Amino acid sequence: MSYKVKLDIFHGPLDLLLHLISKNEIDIYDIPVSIITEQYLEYLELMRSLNLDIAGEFLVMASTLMYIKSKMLLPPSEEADEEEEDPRADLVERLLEYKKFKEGAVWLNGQDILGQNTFARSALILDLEAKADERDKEETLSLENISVIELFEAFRTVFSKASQHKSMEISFSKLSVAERIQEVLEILKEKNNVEFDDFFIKPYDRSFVIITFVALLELIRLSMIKVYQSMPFGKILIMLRDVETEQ
Amino acid sequence: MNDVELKGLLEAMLLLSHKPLTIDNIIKIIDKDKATVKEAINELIVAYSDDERGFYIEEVAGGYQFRTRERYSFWLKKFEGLRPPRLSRAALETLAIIAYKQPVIRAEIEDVRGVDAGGVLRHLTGKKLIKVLGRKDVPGRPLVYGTTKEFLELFNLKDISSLPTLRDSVDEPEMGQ
Amino acid sequence: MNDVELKGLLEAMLLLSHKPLTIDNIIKIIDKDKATVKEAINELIVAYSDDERGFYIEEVAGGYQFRTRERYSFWLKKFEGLRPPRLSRAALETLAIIAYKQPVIRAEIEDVRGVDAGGVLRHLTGKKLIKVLGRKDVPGRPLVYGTTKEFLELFNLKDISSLPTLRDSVDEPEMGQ
Repeated sequence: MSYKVKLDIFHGPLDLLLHLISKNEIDIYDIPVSIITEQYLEYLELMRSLNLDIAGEFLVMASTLMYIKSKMLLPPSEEADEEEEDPRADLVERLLEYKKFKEGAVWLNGQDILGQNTFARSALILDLEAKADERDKEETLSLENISVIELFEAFRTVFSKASQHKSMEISFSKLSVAERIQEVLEILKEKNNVEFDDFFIKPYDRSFVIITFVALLELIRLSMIKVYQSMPFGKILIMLRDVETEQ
Repeated sequence: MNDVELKGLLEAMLLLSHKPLTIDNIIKIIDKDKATVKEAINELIVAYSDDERGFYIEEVAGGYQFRTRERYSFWLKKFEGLRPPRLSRAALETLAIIAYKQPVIRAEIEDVRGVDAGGVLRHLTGKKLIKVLGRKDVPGRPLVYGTTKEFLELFNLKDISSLPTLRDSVDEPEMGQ
Repeated sequence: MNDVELKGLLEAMLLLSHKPLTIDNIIKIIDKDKATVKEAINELIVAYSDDERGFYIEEVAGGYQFRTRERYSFWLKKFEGLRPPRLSRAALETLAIIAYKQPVIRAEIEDVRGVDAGGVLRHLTGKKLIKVLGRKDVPGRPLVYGTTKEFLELFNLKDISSLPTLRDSVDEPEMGQ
């Protein structure tokens, strides 16, 4: 399979873990490590099946999780004093620290950002835009209202529903990602908003679902589409970037 | 120069200045004390505070700046060349870490986010939102980063201490963003 | 949009526009006829005509523009001078070479920097930071360059002899910038 999506749109393993904790409504101080590890690995598996580049940090975290899990299975040693440290402590601390700064980022984003609704005569805004070179495009992604993780979550749902009578052997021969990108663009040109799930109707077999999802990821990476979500875990809407109509 | 002239001059300086205008900038040019200048600025702020005016004076990044009113943003956005700055979540998170922990080195940033920070740091430096403050006196002499005046200007902050305290709260539901 | 709002919006547009704002620019953005816009602008012109205001609306080059009042020019010139010069590294290096070696010819500058200096010299001449002092009496009669008064002003130097002595230091760390 030649099509390889580089998933630099990911925010990293800590982000994924926070997402899983929030999704499962888990107490961060008392993480059921085996459940979370299982879900985390499922997630990596999913990324792998999509032929996505998985950053090394994700693998490091996977082994950390498995290590913690094994530590927790061990019966507490009798000799050690009672205050033996919870093997999860370090991880929890890191998660809390990261969460704190995530909130800082949310606060920054909620500020009256210059150039969003208020403008100054300063060259600042124009400068910012002028510097939008190639690398900039790569890094500035159009995921304004949704995290990629949630997109993956939606994909997982669709994927698990897709008919399984075909073997997991994926044949990309019928429809290429490039062709599917074209189709997706056609659909989006016709309608303003398309719900994420609506891209996965009809044949509904796994290879179709995967190709469609990879096509969507690619379009996000190219800043050609916008992905919206009205509320956490809510419906996901997709629209073209250019035909965006204000208010 | 009388008070009315002083206000006129300040207006002119606000118009010409491409960065927030500081009291220090002003007293370098005119022979007045800080208090007099501050008072004149406060009067100007009031004069421009009428909600129907096209712009007002914002106190930001240690200085003052004319800014257009939010109510006109719908039309102003159609102006050529004015497009909102787009910062990815990774960029925002990294900015938050630098803003709160500065002076900070790359390894510390990567520790918090759990991912490589090289690309984002280059991006933010290019946008002048962060800068290299120097090098840390530890093995490897890593670069030390901090936020810039442009950062304050962009996020409408008077100074770095106007950042809210980050709580260690865990009871709030995680926002999906 | 009522008339008051229209005027507010026009004010905001004038603030943001770096070029004279034409009626055509305006009606592209707001759904009003030319006459209405023209009338609103005329009212604004009157509102800004108070001689004590820092700036006024000038009808220029087929459009409208905020301009600072002449009466403040004495101070504003000083203010412009304070604006940090936006000089590239190449320009700064070339300036330094010229400042210390003047009178100097292009070939000598290029010898030091090891790259063509044509573009930078034109740029610096355009900014009035250097000037042609004459021609050197050698084959080819090349132009001789030196720094200007504006150069001294910009770098806040009394005279060219107040330039610091160059040390041959190499131990300073290279800033990542």
